[in-house]
Amino acid sequence: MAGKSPQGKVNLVNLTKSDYRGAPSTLCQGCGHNSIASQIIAACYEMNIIPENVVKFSGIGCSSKSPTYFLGRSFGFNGLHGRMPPLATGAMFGDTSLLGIGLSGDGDTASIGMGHFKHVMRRNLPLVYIVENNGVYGLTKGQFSATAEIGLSLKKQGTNLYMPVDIAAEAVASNATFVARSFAGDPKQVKELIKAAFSHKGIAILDIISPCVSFNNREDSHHSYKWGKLHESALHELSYVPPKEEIMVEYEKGELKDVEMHDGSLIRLRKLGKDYDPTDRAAALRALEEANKNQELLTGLIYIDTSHPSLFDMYDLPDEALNRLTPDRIRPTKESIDKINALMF
Amino acid sequence: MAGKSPQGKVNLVNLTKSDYRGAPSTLCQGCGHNSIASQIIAACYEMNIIPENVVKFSGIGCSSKSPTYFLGRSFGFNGLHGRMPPLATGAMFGDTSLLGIGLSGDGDTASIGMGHFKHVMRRNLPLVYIVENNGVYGLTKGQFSATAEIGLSLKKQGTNLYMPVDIAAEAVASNATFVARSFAGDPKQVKELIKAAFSHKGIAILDIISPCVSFNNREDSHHSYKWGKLHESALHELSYVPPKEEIMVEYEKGELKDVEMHDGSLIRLRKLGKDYDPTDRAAALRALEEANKNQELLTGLIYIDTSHPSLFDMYDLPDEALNRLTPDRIRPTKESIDKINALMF
Amino acid sequence: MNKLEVKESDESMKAMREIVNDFSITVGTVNGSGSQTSNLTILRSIFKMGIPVSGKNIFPSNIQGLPTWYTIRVSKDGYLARREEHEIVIAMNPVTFNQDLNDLVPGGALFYADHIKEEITRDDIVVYPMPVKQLVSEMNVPGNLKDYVANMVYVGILAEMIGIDYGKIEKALDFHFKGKKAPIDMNFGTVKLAGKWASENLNKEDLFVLEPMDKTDGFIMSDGNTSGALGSIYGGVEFVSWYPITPASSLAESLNYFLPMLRKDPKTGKNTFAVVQTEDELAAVGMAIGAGWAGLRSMTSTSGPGISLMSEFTSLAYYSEVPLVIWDVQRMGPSTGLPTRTSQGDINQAYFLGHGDTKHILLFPSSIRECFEFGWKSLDLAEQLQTPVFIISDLDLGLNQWMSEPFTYPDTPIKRGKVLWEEDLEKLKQPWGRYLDIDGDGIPYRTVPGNRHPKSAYFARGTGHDEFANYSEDPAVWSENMERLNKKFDTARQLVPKPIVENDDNADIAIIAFGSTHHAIKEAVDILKKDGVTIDYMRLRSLPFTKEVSEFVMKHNRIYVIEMNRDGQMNQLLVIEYPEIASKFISVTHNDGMQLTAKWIVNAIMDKEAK
Amino acid sequence: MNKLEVKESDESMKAMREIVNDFSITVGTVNGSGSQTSNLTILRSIFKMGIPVSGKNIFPSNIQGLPTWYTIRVSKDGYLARREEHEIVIAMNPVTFNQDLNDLVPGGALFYADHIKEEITRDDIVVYPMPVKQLVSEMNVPGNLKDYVANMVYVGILAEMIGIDYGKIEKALDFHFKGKKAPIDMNFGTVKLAGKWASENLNKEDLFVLEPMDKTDGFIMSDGNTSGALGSIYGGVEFVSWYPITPASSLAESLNYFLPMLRKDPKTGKNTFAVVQTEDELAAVGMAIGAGWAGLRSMTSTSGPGISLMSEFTSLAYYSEVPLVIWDVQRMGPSTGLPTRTSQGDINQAYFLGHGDTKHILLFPSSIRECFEFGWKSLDLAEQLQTPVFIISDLDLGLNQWMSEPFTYPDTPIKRGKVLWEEDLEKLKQPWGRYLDIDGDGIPYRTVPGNRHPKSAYFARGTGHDEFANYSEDPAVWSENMERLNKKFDTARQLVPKPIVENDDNADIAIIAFGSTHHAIKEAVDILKKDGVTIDYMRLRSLPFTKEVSEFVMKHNRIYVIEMNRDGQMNQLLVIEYPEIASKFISVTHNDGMQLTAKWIVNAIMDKEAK
Ligand SMILES: Cc1ncc(C[n+]2csc(CCOP(=O)(O)OP(=O)(O)O)c2C)c(N)n1
Ligand SMILES: Cc1ncc(C[n+]2csc(CCOP(=O)(O)OP(=O)(O)O)c2C)c(N)n1
Ligand code: SF4
Ligand code: SF4
Ligand SMILES: [Mg+2]
Ligand SMILES: [Mg+2]
Repeated sequence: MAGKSPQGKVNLVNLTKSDYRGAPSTLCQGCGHNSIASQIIAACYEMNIIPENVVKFSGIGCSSKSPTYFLGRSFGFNGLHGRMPPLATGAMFGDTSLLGIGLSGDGDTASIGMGHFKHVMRRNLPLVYIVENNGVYGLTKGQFSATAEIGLSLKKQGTNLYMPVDIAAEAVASNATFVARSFAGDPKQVKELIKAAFSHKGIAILDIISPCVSFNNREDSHHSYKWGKLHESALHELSYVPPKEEIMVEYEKGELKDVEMHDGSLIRLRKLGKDYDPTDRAAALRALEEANKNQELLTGLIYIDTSHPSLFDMYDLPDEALNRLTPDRIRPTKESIDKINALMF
Repeated sequence: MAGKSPQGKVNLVNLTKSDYRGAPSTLCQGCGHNSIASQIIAACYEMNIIPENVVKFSGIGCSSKSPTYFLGRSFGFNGLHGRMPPLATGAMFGDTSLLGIGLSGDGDTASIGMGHFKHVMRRNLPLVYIVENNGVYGLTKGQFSATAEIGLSLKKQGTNLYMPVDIAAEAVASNATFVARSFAGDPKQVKELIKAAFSHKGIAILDIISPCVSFNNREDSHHSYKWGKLHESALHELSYVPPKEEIMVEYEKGELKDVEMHDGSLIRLRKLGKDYDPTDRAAALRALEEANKNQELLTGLIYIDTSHPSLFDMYDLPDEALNRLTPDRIRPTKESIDKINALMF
Repeated sequence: MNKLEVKESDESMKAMREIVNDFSITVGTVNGSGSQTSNLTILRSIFKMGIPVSGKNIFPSNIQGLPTWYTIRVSKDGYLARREEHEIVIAMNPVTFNQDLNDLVPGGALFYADHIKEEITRDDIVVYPMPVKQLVSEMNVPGNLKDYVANMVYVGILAEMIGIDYGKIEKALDFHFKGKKAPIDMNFGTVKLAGKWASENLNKEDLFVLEPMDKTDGFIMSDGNTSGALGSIYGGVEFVSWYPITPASSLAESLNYFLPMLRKDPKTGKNTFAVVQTEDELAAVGMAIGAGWAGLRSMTSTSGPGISLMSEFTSLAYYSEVPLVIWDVQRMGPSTGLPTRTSQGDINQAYFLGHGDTKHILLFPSSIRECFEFGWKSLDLAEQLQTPVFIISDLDLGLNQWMSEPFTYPDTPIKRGKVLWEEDLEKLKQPWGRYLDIDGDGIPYRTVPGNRHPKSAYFARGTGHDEFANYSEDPAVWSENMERLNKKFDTARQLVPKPIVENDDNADIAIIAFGSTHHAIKEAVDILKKDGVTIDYMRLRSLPFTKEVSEFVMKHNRIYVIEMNRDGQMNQLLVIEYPEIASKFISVTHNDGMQLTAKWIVNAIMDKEAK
Repeated sequence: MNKLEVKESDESMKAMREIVNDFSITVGTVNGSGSQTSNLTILRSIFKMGIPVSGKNIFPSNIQGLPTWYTIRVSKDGYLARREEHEIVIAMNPVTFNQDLNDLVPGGALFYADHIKEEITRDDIVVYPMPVKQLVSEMNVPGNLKDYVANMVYVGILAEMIGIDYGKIEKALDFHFKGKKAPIDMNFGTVKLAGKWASENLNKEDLFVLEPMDKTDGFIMSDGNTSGALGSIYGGVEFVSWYPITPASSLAESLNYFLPMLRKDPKTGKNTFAVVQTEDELAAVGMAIGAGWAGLRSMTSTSGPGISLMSEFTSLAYYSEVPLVIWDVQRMGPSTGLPTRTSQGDINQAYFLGHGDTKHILLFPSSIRECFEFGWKSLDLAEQLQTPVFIISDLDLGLNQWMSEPFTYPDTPIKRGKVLWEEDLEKLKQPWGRYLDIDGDGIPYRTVPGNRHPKSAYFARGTGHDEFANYSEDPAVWSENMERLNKKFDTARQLVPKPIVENDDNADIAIIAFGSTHHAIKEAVDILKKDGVTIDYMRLRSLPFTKEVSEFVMKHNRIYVIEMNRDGQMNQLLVIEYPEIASKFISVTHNDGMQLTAKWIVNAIMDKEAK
């Protein structure tokens, strides 16, 4: 029976977890990116996503390599450094029924790709946009990225002089409709956030601190496992509830907050400390600002707006995939040419 | 006597206002950019700045042309579309005693130049960075820029689908150390802010709504003169007080707030409505967020941090201009070469 | 008023010396003053009189207030190129008055707004002052429209003096204002008023007259950007990403205008297209590549600076074999250059675009019809060859109004190249590899996202990959793949538009040219022939060169390669392609931002032949 | 253990057949395992024994866990190029064991870690198993260092078997660990232990031995990126902006390392430099241009993808005449390509970089010393010519260790070109114009910001400008300025490094090459000579071509242009430059990411000559 080993257990679409895997990872052992890849696999498996319905995009970097290591049955495009968003934007128009995952690094997104990162949010492209944020350029051997904290010293690189980019704050400031932060050392939260992001109809920015064990894992570095473990401050305990699933657990009144997603699923937030309302943009910005001041790694669903139309809502496209339209539907009729000629002067 | 006509009156460095002018403008009559250029001229004149001590930079656009039309005795570089910040960053290292003005448009800064805009703020380059924000691409004849409000309809362009970039909010989110917004229709405020910006030791972002009379001045457009006039909501009345100037006017207690600048000058903020503390970043973000919600054009000094080191503070450079160092100071000694060779294996 | 020095007293004598339907009219004005409507009205009415005509706009890089010229060439023989001579000048701009005056040929006619108080220093021309302000004040127009209407004054006076048909003017205005009565009436009223004034107050002293012909019957008039946009629409373009830049913007803007008109899905009424204005050219080409990869017919349009920015992405498309079309409406470079002046200076950049070894397919339209034709053919080619295809247009072709035979409906069905869908994969006997060259033509088979077949997916990348799209750093795999791309480029030689031998007199010497210069060259060839110099002429239409090019170059002894740039870029590519006969090629270049003229070409060739 | 098929019983016979100081050692391992230290130790100790040696790293594009090879060539004759033959293989990676085994020449020696349990399928080699784990366990090392120390085992065993001097090993370790006792002791301890084990347990059965020489006396060893950085520092570089990219990063990182050591202001002790790591390559080149414009000696370094992104800005610098130096450490393209493999594929891109008509100055260093020399000379050239200067290096030159004569101090003073300061302007008789060609060499005079003279300021722009830097759209002004830039390019022919005729036998045939391939070509020329084929050889060092190039090409009948790319890019530029003799050039290309070998070149030429 397929259900015997956990590996072999099938989900509702009759796939085992290994149907969601990719090629063996060539990243370093212990790299945060590997652990995120596992959670992508787990999330897709648990959500019963059909891999052929997913399409993957990435820039260049260790992080951007990782789409090779999950969902081997999905199309993918490992593009150019910093330019995943435009590649994804164009491609997603091909068949808007596909689910898109964009994978990027902090260098990829916050340095060379900053402009595209900002603009893909303006357009609200439905895309699970994951930034595997390690404060360095892994693949080019450890230079500071734009998210490195000011004053960080690395062996070969000296001391970082410039102020860090806060990817989550940038996303909120730029009207992203789903912004979360998490930590590769908190796999459960990562997984639940990925599920929630898949249900979001618009851009979902996931800023995931993902330690680089080769170049930036010193205890005092803000992107290390140790620092993350010690300083993580979750806004809430977060779980994703698929559409129409009965929940049995009982909670105290006021302790829970549900965000209803477009597809009927819920993001269930269980209060941890003080109240936090992820639909209040100003509050989100304040929370991030305060966390930075207090040297906390704030994680959870930071901001969400489920009402803004997605990019594809703005274009009046047929239900059928554009890339399947037959020639007769994309070439105007022979008669029309005379009308056009008549317009020419 | 030079003082006779207002044109001919000399300032403390013995220059008349016309010493601060540039070539005649070739922008459209009534263009907001022209009025900003006048205020730059007035500010420099009133601050007794020597034009040879200023250096101007711009990208490409109507806005970016305007440095030709002021400070004709200053060096200037009209660079590439979107790439004023790197050009300015490199050039300012040449002689760090110069005052820099960077002029850009909303297309230049918020579209193609978004990445550089973000990164020049991270570095806190001492530069008066003015964005002449009209919601359109003037020079290419009126396409939407990234700051155009969602839903804006323009004759040839149809309707803008995407969410606007709020330049001031972006600046605050990215740790800019001086962020202001103003309106070309409010020349006094523009002028005082420019003066304050010149005194700031770091990046000073001035997001100035500057109507494009040719392509985006319809009453209901958020970048028109009319809309600006009707919706401007100043945070405070703002005046720049040069170092060591006695102020005679008396104010109620609590009505005034002074921000002391590095050079001893003050930015004097007179309360207009509620209290506003421009040194509180979270408050700044909230104010901007609320203003956007309420369709207000919030103007004034939005955020300031006078303590962060400037880019040049981070590099341990000689007082003398780097570009004047004689060859013996930039070529290592003859002896040193043997030491170097000894290091090679 | 000055008089012509040589003047016939006898009316019939004069009629004999009349110059009919063969002269140029230049209007000197300031931009942003609305003169464009007036100029187009003149152009259109002459066209509607059946007389071949073309119009060229020489404009500054700003929006309002700087000198602008519009030159209309009337040519009974149908020549469309710019001429260096100005027979009629309409001077509306005090700033350029003297220059405009000096540009006039002896015997030319100067119409000028009489509020310009410059001295007229020539007496070998005919001068017609125009009481523009007075006539405008006689019209009852709102203040904000006065400037616009002022420009209609010269339309009326010119019409009266050279014989433009008022009925055609009305038709032209009707077309321009899309039938809206108020502006038509106001403008036509001004034209008539001014015409009446001229008929009552001016004596025809110059020799230039129009006479109706039937040479424009069935012709259209358009600019290359509009035509290119329409061609793409008939080519089934589905995705367009672009960033504004002069002189390319109007291509995308035309798409925005015509797509909703022509491309609602016949089945569902929905849009079968999407147009995205991007944040920059990097994103523009990136989205187009994404879309092309995902199986959409995709394109972007830009000019030189944008092409520069597209370099890295284009090499990705070349190497990952993604189809897309890139329009380069060339302007003067390097750098921002002269954004409102024409050039053919992006040839080597586009051909070699990208680091490493890259060679791209370039198409060179030289007419309105070819902009249309290459508009759709390029989309076929890109998908057939799975690679970027550039269309190299220029400002002159892209923005100016050219008379042309009408657009013709594509004569071949849409060719989507080697795309495999679910059922194709199902049928396939051998294993499918994304980069496997099964047919020996260097072109592999591809699948696109959305294909749900479990074997369809592959991972595209710009790094080394084997025939099955797996990552590879193997040296042999790399070089074999690069050689296959080379083979594909050779396959392209059979598919790209062949050159056209425009003149074949079995001459010893020949011209090779391409793009918008064609019109001046054709005229020059005719002139040279009249002067006893026979010269053959082949017009290139694409890169890579095809065997027809080889045949042509082998057969001639001296080959003038004429182009609008400094370094003779096409000449360089010919030399690279034909090293054995490299010394046959003689580079002839013109590089000042102004369109080539037949006169310049004739002189250049006569000069070199004399040596 | 397998044995050599032919084996001498007589010791003296064997000694006669010994192969001394002339073989290659390849270590197959996984990256990120610390083997780099071991390999460098072997390299350094052989070097310190006075034997010419070079090392090449063939590594994957990831950080840890994939196969990597390091090849050390020992060459008594001083040849530094890669060889195709591997005489000694040290197999530490089970994954590539079979491949590594097969790569060995007959008679070769295989050292392998004995925990690799693969079958050894050859019997024509000598095999030495190494008990790596056992020996490591005998050493008292902390767990996290075990992997590193494991690699020292093969150093010790190899040392013992081929005769590396232990004293030199200790010196090498001392150098590597900068005198730090603990790691030196630990590593050297392992080496000695392993050596001892070998001496007690292995019989020397192969023929490869080292003998001390004195051929490295006074030589240094370095990589091109370090050398380039040092050269720039001695050239007075003041501003560096860069963005990380393989294989260029270490150039900027070396600047970061050496600048503080060498460039404190003698007067004030402050930094006379600034290095900025930018957000991308667009910013990197933009800052460098800003700095160059402002009178700083400025540079940036990148590789192919970065050059692509620098295109628009570089054309701005060309046209606004801003000095700066751009290092292109080439890797395989197009697109991301093979980032860890070498290439000479960016030649045409760099030469033509930018839209419109652009031609740039390119320098081609081929050695450590030239990286240093061009490092400082390029800064002179850029300022003298007021234009971007590219240094075209490559991964092989930039990253690998090359033996070299030591760096020599610049033999000419710093040349800052035509810069006017306050006092110069004061003295000036005629009016100064930024783009006025006073000297007739196409090079105007410039001022820089910070000059407080009231006449010094000008407004720089990428749009049309006249000789006084005023905005201009005038066609004549444009083309004259472009022609002046062309003249400046001709002036450059006198200033750029001349080619070097490396072999001059008055032969009929010749080789033209450039850059890092020099070493293989030199060796090939020697081999060919021995085989009776005399061939001349000129090494290009720059573009534009100088008159020495013309002389050389005129004098030969068949000229092989050898380069590492697919399309023969330098060959194309030669054909463009010398169309009259274009058919003389024969393009010979190698395009798989591996360095050229003399063997390959000899075969390629013999093949073509046979035809
Ligand atoms: C245009 C360009 N510039 C530079 C590079 C070199 N490069 C490759 S990966 C990388 C940085 C990756 O950093 P990040 O995105 O943070 O990913 P990580 O490796 O840290 O996961 C750089 C600079 C490149 N590939 N392309
Ligand atoms: C790389 C590049 N792309 C496009 C252009 C064309 N272009 C010139 S100005 C401009 C927009 C200017 O808009 P903005 O910055 O808002 O200035 P404004 O004219 O509105 O003041 C564009 C797209 C260019 N010059 N360079
Ligand atoms: S270098 Fe860093 S980011 Fe890259 S794979 Fe290794 S641990 Fe991960
Ligand atoms: S087009 Fe608009 S932005 Fe440009 S000069 Fe005119 S009014 Fe100003
Ligand atoms: Mg990173
Ligand atoms: Mg604008």
